[in-house]
Amino acid sequence: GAPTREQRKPEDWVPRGPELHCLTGHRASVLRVIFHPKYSLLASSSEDASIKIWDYESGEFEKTLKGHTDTVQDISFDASGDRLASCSADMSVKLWDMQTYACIRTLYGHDHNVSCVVFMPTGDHVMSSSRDKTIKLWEVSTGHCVRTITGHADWVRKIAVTSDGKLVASCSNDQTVRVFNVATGECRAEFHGHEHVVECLAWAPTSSYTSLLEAAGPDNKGSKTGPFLLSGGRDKMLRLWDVGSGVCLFVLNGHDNWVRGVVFHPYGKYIVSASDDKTIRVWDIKNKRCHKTLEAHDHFCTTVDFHQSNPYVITGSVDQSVKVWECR
Amino acid sequence: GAPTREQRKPEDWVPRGPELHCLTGHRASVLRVIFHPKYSLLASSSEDASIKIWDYESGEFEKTLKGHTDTVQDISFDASGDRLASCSADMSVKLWDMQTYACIRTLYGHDHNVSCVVFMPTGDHVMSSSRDKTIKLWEVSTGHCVRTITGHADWVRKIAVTSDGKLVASCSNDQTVRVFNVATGECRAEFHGHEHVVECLAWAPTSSYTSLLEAAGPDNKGSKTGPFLLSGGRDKMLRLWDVGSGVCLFVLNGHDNWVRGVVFHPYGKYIVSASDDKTIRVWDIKNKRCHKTLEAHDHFCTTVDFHQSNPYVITGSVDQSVKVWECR
Amino acid sequence: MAVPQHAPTTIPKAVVDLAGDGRWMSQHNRFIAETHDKEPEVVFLGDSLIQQLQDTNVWRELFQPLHCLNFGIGGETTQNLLWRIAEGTLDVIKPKVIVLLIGTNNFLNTAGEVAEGILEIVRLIREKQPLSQLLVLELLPRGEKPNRQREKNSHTNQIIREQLRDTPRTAVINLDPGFVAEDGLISPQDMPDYVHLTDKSYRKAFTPLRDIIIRYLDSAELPSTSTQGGLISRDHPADEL
Amino acid sequence: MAVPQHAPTTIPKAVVDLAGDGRWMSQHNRFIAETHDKEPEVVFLGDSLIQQLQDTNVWRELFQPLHCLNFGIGGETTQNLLWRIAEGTLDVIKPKVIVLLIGTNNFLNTAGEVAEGILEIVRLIREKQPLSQLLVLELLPRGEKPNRQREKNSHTNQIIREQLRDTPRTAVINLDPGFVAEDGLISPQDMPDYVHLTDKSYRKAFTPLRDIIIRYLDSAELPSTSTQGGLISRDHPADEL
Repeated sequence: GAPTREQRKPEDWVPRGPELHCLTGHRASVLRVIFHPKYSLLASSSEDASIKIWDYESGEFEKTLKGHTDTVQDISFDASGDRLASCSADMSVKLWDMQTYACIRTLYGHDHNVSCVVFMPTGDHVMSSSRDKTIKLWEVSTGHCVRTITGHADWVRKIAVTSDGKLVASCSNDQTVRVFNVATGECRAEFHGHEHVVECLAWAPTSSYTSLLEAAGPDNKGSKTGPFLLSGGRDKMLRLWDVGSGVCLFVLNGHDNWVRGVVFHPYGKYIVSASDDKTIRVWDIKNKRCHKTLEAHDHFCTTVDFHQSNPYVITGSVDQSVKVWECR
Repeated sequence: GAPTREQRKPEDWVPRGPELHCLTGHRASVLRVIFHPKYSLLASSSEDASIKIWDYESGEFEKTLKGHTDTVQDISFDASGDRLASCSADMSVKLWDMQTYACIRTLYGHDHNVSCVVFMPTGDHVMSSSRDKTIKLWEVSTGHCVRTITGHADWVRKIAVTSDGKLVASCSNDQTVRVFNVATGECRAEFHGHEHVVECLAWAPTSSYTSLLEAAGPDNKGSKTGPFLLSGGRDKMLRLWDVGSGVCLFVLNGHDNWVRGVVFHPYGKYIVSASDDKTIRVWDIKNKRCHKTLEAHDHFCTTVDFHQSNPYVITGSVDQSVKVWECR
Repeated sequence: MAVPQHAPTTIPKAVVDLAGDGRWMSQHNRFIAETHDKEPEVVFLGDSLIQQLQDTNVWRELFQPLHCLNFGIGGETTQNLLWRIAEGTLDVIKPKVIVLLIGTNNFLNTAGEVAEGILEIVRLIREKQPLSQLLVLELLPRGEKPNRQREKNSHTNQIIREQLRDTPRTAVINLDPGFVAEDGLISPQDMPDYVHLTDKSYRKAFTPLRDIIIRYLDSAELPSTSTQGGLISRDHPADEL
Repeated sequence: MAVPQHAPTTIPKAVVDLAGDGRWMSQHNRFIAETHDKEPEVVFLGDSLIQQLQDTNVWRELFQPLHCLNFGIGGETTQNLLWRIAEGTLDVIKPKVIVLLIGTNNFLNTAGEVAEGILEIVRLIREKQPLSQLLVLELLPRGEKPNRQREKNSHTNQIIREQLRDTPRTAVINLDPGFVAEDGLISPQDMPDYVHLTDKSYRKAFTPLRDIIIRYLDSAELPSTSTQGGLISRDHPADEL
């Protein structure tokens, strides 16, 4: 048989079936699941216009956050876990207090469906992207929009901010991935390669750099400086980009349908992706191959998150369920 | 693992999954399957008003016999295998030549659906039973009805003739099993016990007497003289009757729905039954317990036959298929 | 598809074959033929809600094993079903249980008229099949939002519950698992066209019916207890039957 | 359920809500809302034959993975579907493939009128979605025995095959796997009510459609080959596309 949890090192712990919990309660597709940074909680957002909070260890349902009037596209915790940001097809961004579960502020300004929201590392700003083709930076304390970044020619699907808060990466229906300077709004890089809508992206943690460079091969090793960016799209591909040199280092090919979510393993040796082929796949970065495929859901698997310190992965699906997977 | 075919004796060979062949072609429920006594052929009858001939070894379709205008309820080969008899909801009995596959005679006389037909051991007569509550004896050469046996208060479902041709057993919607003297039409025995329509019956071959008597237990062993008769019904039960003493020796309980077909293993240690619970079950007679259950079909399993010398079992179903099972 | 019409609900009436494709009569004739061939323990009578049940996974799993015949026809009104029963649908067979769901297509009739139509069908079934147990299913809600048909179906249900309370071997059963949410809306996940069910919502609504049927099948031989009428709904757990 | 009427097939017309339950408009509004939320690669338009496809196992296995939206409504006629398209059903989305099956409910119209209705819908779809590939499904036979609707549907198919032969990005497809047997009868196993399909017969008829759709999805980015019109039928193997 395979090595047991005891034999494997934490850096090799990956999600394994069957799921620990299958959380049901949403009345429409689940579009996003995220871990709380401190407590054993997860949040899920759905086309049913609600956000739900669950205990991922016990599988218990905690609370429903109501306020949006249309699909909740995305959610994000700040680093402390005291605040939750959400964005919706109702064109608003909302901020929630995690003590009281009350909506403390609603941010208006986007002209269309807001597809992604992220807290800036310091927690004093949130950034959002929209079908109105823009990315906006909002001041939490006042609710004011303090910057609008443009450049994409179509719906901006997802954005991701570097840990220093200086760069924001974005992906779009215009089939490009771009990187902007947050302070100036200047476009630092533009990546072409995906042959369909780019659905999701993630910055590579420094823990993954060794594996990434090994995967990229020996050529011009010195020129690959990072930061590195991972994207997934409707062309079923994952692509790893070197923002420093502006090239695609490698492609991961294996999903049989749209790639909807990507996340790095906290130890940096693996990537986990979620797809409309109903699976999540664990990719061995160094060898650029699919290490494990989990038949995760009965319908499109739309989102995946990996806990930064505890051995859990969570997924969400059009089948309206959220699943918790133990890693070992 | 279980003993292999080599280790098991032929007397212990029973049908095992998966099926050797799944024969499709009938366009409605299959109601009866029987083996040809000499060649590697089987015949099937169906609600699609046809009879089909197949090679059970190769799985090849041979021929469709058309002529009946409604459900073909039952079929029977004579001992030589040169003649096939069939009966139908069209109220007729037909005789077919197996060389030419031509219908050589049609027998009219029943006033309702004819549910069962059997060749007499000598082959010069056939016997049939009907929803008109009668059993009729027909002369093959002339097509005349030479005797009508009455007694049942409702639809006579099935009949079975002893190997000496002297007795005919019958079962009915009136929930009884009866035994008649063929020559006189006199009712020799009447068995009550089934609590619903009795669907099927079979005379026990002498090879089974040892097991049957052991199953019946030590009491009054001398009084159990046979012949022995097995019946199955909509009450989900199989019952074994001693015609000599007029008592029920034992009951086999296990099917989850109507019992539709019963047949003895040629070596006499087992009984095989077909049921609307979609399974066929192999019963160990001596121990009066279910020895093996095969998930045989996707819908009601209506009929089963066991070859007298070759290791094959065949089944038919409302799922419109015929299946061939190897015994080992 | 029947033509909607404000016709008398209690007078048997064949469907007028406007398309000229003979579909309705073909179905009726097939059902009659089946009654000559088969011996059903359970018969389902009604409109498309009954008919479509037959092609679901819940039918194959839970009802098919019970030896059922399904005599549902899409678009059927009370007067159409009355015609079919009067013309022989129940003349040859002896089912132990009969399940009836009809009336939602009589949408031009009043609740009182629809209820009278249902009661007339019940009377005819009781006449044709005095020994069988009749399970009258309450009409389901329809339409995404509150509307007059929902109110009417609800009123119809109320009338038949009262009128059939003491009818021997006849029970009125409410299978609605709560299709109308708190906000008054019916979800398209339950009813994509706001009147018919999906495979999943059939399972939600009809799963409890199997246990009720089985109980009556098992007690069909018994002379006493099963002969009394009764009202069964989700408020009355099946255990109290 | 629409009211059968001998209405003009080419003039957009909303369904008259005789029942007053708002079901038709609820469905139309839901579809419009979905076009604002979703980005389908494939859109199905039509009547109950399209609508009921959505709750089958073959849909879940073969079509759901292709990112489809199903905009079928039971009882729909050409003029009803025209209204829905004119009122925005295709205004927001950019599907690569559109599948159309409509016309069998126009049973009071002549074959020529039904064909004109279909051609008008094709014209409107081509106008709203000039870049998408349109797959027009031929009408299926109906009725147990030979009847005038079968003949009419067959004649309608003949007209649209001829008329659409040279229409860019438009193909007429015959999915009938042979529902009419040699004796002229349609089996109730394929069509229990002699017009709608079962889970199994949907699989028989619609399985080949998946490969055709995938071919067009894969070639959707290519500029040349996929732009020409063509006729696809069982006589023309899919390989020749």
